[in-house]
Amino acid sequence: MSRHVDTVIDAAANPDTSQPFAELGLKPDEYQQIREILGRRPTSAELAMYSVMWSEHCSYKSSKVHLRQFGDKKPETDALLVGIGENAGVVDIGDGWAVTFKVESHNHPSYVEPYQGAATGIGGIVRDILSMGARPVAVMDPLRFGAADHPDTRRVLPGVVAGIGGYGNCLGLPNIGGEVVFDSSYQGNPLVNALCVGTMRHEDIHLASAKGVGNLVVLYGAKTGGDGIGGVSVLASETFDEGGPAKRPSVQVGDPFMEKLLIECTLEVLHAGLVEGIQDLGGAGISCATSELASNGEGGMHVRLDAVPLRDATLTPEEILMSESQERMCAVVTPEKIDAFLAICRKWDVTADVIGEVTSTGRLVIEWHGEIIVDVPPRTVAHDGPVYNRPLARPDWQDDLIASGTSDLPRPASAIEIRDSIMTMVGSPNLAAKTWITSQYDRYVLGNTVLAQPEDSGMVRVDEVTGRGVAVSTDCNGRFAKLDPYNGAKLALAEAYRNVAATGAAPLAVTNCLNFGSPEDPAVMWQFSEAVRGLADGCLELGTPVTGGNVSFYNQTGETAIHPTPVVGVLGVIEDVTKRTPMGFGAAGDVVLLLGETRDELDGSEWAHVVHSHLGGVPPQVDLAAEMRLAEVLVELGGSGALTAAHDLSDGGVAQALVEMALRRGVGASITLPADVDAFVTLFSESTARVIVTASPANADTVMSAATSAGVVVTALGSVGNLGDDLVIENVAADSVRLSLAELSQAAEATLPALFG
Amino acid sequence: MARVVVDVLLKPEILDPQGKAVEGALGRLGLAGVSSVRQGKTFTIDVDGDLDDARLAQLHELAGSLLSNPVIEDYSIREVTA
Amino acid sequence: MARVVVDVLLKPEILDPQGKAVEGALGRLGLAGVSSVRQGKTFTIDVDGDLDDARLAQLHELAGSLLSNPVIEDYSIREVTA
Amino acid sequence: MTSGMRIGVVTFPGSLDDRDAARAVRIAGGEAVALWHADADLHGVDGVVLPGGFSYGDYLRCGAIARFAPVMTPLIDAAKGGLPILGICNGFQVLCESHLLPGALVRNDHLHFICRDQKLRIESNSTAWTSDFEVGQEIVIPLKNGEGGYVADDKTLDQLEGDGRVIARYLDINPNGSRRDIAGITNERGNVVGLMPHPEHAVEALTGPTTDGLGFFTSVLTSLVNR
Ligand SMILES: Nc1ncnc2c1ncn2[C@@H]1O[C@H](COP(=O)(O)OP(=O)(O)O)[C@@H](O)[C@H]1O
Ligand SMILES: [Mg+2]
Repeated sequence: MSRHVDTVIDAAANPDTSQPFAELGLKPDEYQQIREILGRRPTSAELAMYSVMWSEHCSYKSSKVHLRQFGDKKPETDALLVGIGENAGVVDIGDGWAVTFKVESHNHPSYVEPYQGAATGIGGIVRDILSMGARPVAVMDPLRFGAADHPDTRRVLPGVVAGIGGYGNCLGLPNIGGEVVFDSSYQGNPLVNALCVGTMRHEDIHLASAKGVGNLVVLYGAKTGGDGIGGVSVLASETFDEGGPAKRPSVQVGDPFMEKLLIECTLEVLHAGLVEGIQDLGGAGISCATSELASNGEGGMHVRLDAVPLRDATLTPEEILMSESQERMCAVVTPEKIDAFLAICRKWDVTADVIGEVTSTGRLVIEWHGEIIVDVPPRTVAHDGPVYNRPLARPDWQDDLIASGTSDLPRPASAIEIRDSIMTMVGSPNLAAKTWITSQYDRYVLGNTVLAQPEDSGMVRVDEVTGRGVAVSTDCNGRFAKLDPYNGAKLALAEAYRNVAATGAAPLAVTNCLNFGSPEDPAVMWQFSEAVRGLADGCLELGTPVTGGNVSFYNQTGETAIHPTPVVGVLGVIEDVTKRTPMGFGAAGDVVLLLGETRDELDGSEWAHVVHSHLGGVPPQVDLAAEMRLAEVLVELGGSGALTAAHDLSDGGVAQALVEMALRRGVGASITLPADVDAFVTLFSESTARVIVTASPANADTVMSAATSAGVVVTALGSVGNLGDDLVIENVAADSVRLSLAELSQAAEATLPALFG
Repeated sequence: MARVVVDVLLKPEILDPQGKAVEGALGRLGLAGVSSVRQGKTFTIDVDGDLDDARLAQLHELAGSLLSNPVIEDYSIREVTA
Repeated sequence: MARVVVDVLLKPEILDPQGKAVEGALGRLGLAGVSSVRQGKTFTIDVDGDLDDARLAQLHELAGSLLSNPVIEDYSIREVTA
Repeated sequence: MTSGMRIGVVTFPGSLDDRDAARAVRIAGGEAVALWHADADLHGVDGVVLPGGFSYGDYLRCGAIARFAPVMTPLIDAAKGGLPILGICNGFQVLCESHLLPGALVRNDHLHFICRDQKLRIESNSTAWTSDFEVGQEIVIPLKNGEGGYVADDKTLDQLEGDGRVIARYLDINPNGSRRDIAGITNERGNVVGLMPHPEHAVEALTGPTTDGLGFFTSVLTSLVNR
């Protein structure tokens, strides 16, 4: 060894060696705390471990005190088999089936290197799901970009989309939905969130714990290289300066082929009963996997770091501990089963090496060529990191923002003006068809995709015999969250919940990805605490527990934070996927009904954004009791086959929903707006707890009476036309609006290709 | 007419899944002793007229931004006879 | 150790959409007079020991079957100093 | 009802649509037999599907590495002996790389991966895999590929056309720049078929755009019975 490694003996002998803790992102008091825990200075390897594990990204040090609410306010539920704290939560969906799902961010890496950043984002979340023992069955990608016509969006978006597709397609996971939102608040800080759903039998659930003294710790998958070293603390926890991607930390490159082998290999060893505990390697790599496995298990582990297979022989032990090389997993295996385990790895051409064993010492001890370089209590690394109660303060601009509502903005009045507004909105980047993006994703692979984009939620069949399945939707309107973070989070939850119910699935559980600015800014911290409080309250009221999620802080450029963006994913269960409700108009003559109440709610709306570039006022009222009544009606009627279509109302209101329902299968409709309400409000308001449904004339009464008796207001809107018919809206300012499907389709489909094609 | 070839290679520390796949295949097909394979890209560019310093500088600029991704790749330029 | 580079290029008559896209982009970014761009692949292969005739022959065999597809591509092999 | 026919589905490292192909075989009434790339044995199957996916990550060229898998040795012999073989997408690429079919598949002309419901016209029903269709029949099945552009020299193309060996053509749009809108071809004998779109994703009304893909799988079962 040419380079001298800093051993535990050295650390005791030279207590005063100065150490670069600040460069590694540790605060002086955090460094002091480490010295106290160890009773000496840390070795450089220990310092590396603590610095990554105590980073915001791994330790949740700023968010922990708030996230506790998800547990404290957890609704009564039997569905939660594994709760928050594991790699991903697991819910019972009936018949012995369990589902795990989770969403994570890969925002900063995707800004630096869009393709690889987004690709490895998919890879990381898939391994999280896999590590629970589940077979990954679908992915989704909630995305936020700066202004659609900004040159940097042109740089970032195509790469992100190609990366998500490149990785997910090659892995053989259908992409069943997501979001694409453009808003200048994300300029310089796009959000790339990735969600994965996995399924398993109850008995296949596995946890990340190193149990059984004497059991072996196996590292398998890709070899370790110099990827993303320090990525966790540098990439995920620091703000980008004005200069943008000038600061170039080393980037991780994904190998989806390796990940595919890792999936098949992992499922085979799990099903063969060869694994005691399992953990994926994500942020903080080996530091995280060993310390978490040890602290969740017997508490002790002995690791020989020089046994880690390397791609680059020059890596130092500190770098090996911090490397974020992708496509690696760690398993705990009994000595009797190790040969069988290694044989399956060989079958799949997956490198596997025993790097240590479980001990009863209560210490995580890591040696490097015979010398001890780490000797720590694993809990102090993995779980007992610093916890901050950061100062929070309602921003001084919040009142002004709320005061400047949309009531003074000119509204279209005549039928011609309303028609123009509809056409402008249909072609606007946020509402335009996302085909240019989603056609780069495989939605068919695995053969169980029942619904995918642009349907309200993605739906996959879980059991091919019974037809049991799950539906997932992710949503968040960052403008609403900016106006009111507490209700904004509830609105995101309500929308995702409604999207799931619209397809006929009963909402069951929640995941989230909380994307915010710097936690060191009291205004951001206030937004965060409000959003968490809103989401926890909302989940309690709806009876849908939070099963897990992710926090992404430091999403800002300079002093300017992004809109608070608490992306909420809701998962629902449907007993028979053949009964799912699609979104498009189908049979001519079907009646079109609006379920739910419309109020004059245009503040923060897509109309205000597109037509007036305006953001201010009070977001639409949240009424979760109404959402629950509506969902019950949708699930019951969907299951009984009474609905031929249902489509959630959100961005763009009734006008946009009608257009989307018509374009889905190229079928027009003849709509008559209620006479007693302002047509503009009916068409563009974004009141919540509303859905448009269709039913055959024979079932119309059933639908109306079911809704009415559940306390859901029903408004008859008209009837479905024939293939190719126009969308005609009567009673618009004493006139009518006629929209041909050809012009609507042209307006909806042309926007993204023109920007990015 | 002048012809230049821009060679683009992944930086040595960056994972090269393609090279790795080829390395495995070469081994399975019986080529002994392969210790490493790296896959790269070439762009063979024909330009009219002479390649003066100004254009060469421009080419370097584009090779480092458009043709390669400086975050993960290195490039080099060589002139060849067309 | 010996190092060889296998260059693989699309046959001239085969359409090269990637080269075309690069050609267009170079033009748009202001490089004047580009008359053609072709994109190719390189494999930089390190082998232990010497590259004797037998192994070179084996390498040619593999370059013409595995590393390139003779239906659409041509290859050439050059030795370089590692 | 099963036909008693056993159709093998090969899994290479990186195969993705192998389960789907097996499901399609079962729905059509056959028995699906899993074949493993490293096992140089076809286990007496009556036909073989090479499924879609990204074998070996498609890192070198699509299908280039899979072509050298041990299972391909007996498969290439059997193909020459008349065993019905269908290569879908990546499987088509493997068949071209193995020279069981002429030509090659290259990067889509628009350079993006594309997944869409694609309209095709069946051009030949005198193959083992298309006999249940009518010539001229229009079908819609999913297409999903990044390297699906079919290329061959003009002489080869003329010969394919002249011999009636183009089995399906893209209609409405050419999604990947394939020459002469070719979506699928066959060998002289009509037992080996390569198809870029994915019939195995169109076998159930619930999960596919249509059930038009089923015809490929019923065809082979019918032709085996009538053999
Ligand atoms: N990035 C994406 N990836 C996959 N699907 C997407 C993506 N963006 C949008 N979609 C899909 O497009 C459809 C419309 O999106 P959105 O407008 O957010 O729906 P909603 O109005 O129901 O919230 C949904 O099916 C959604 O899943
Ligand atoms: Mg949505």
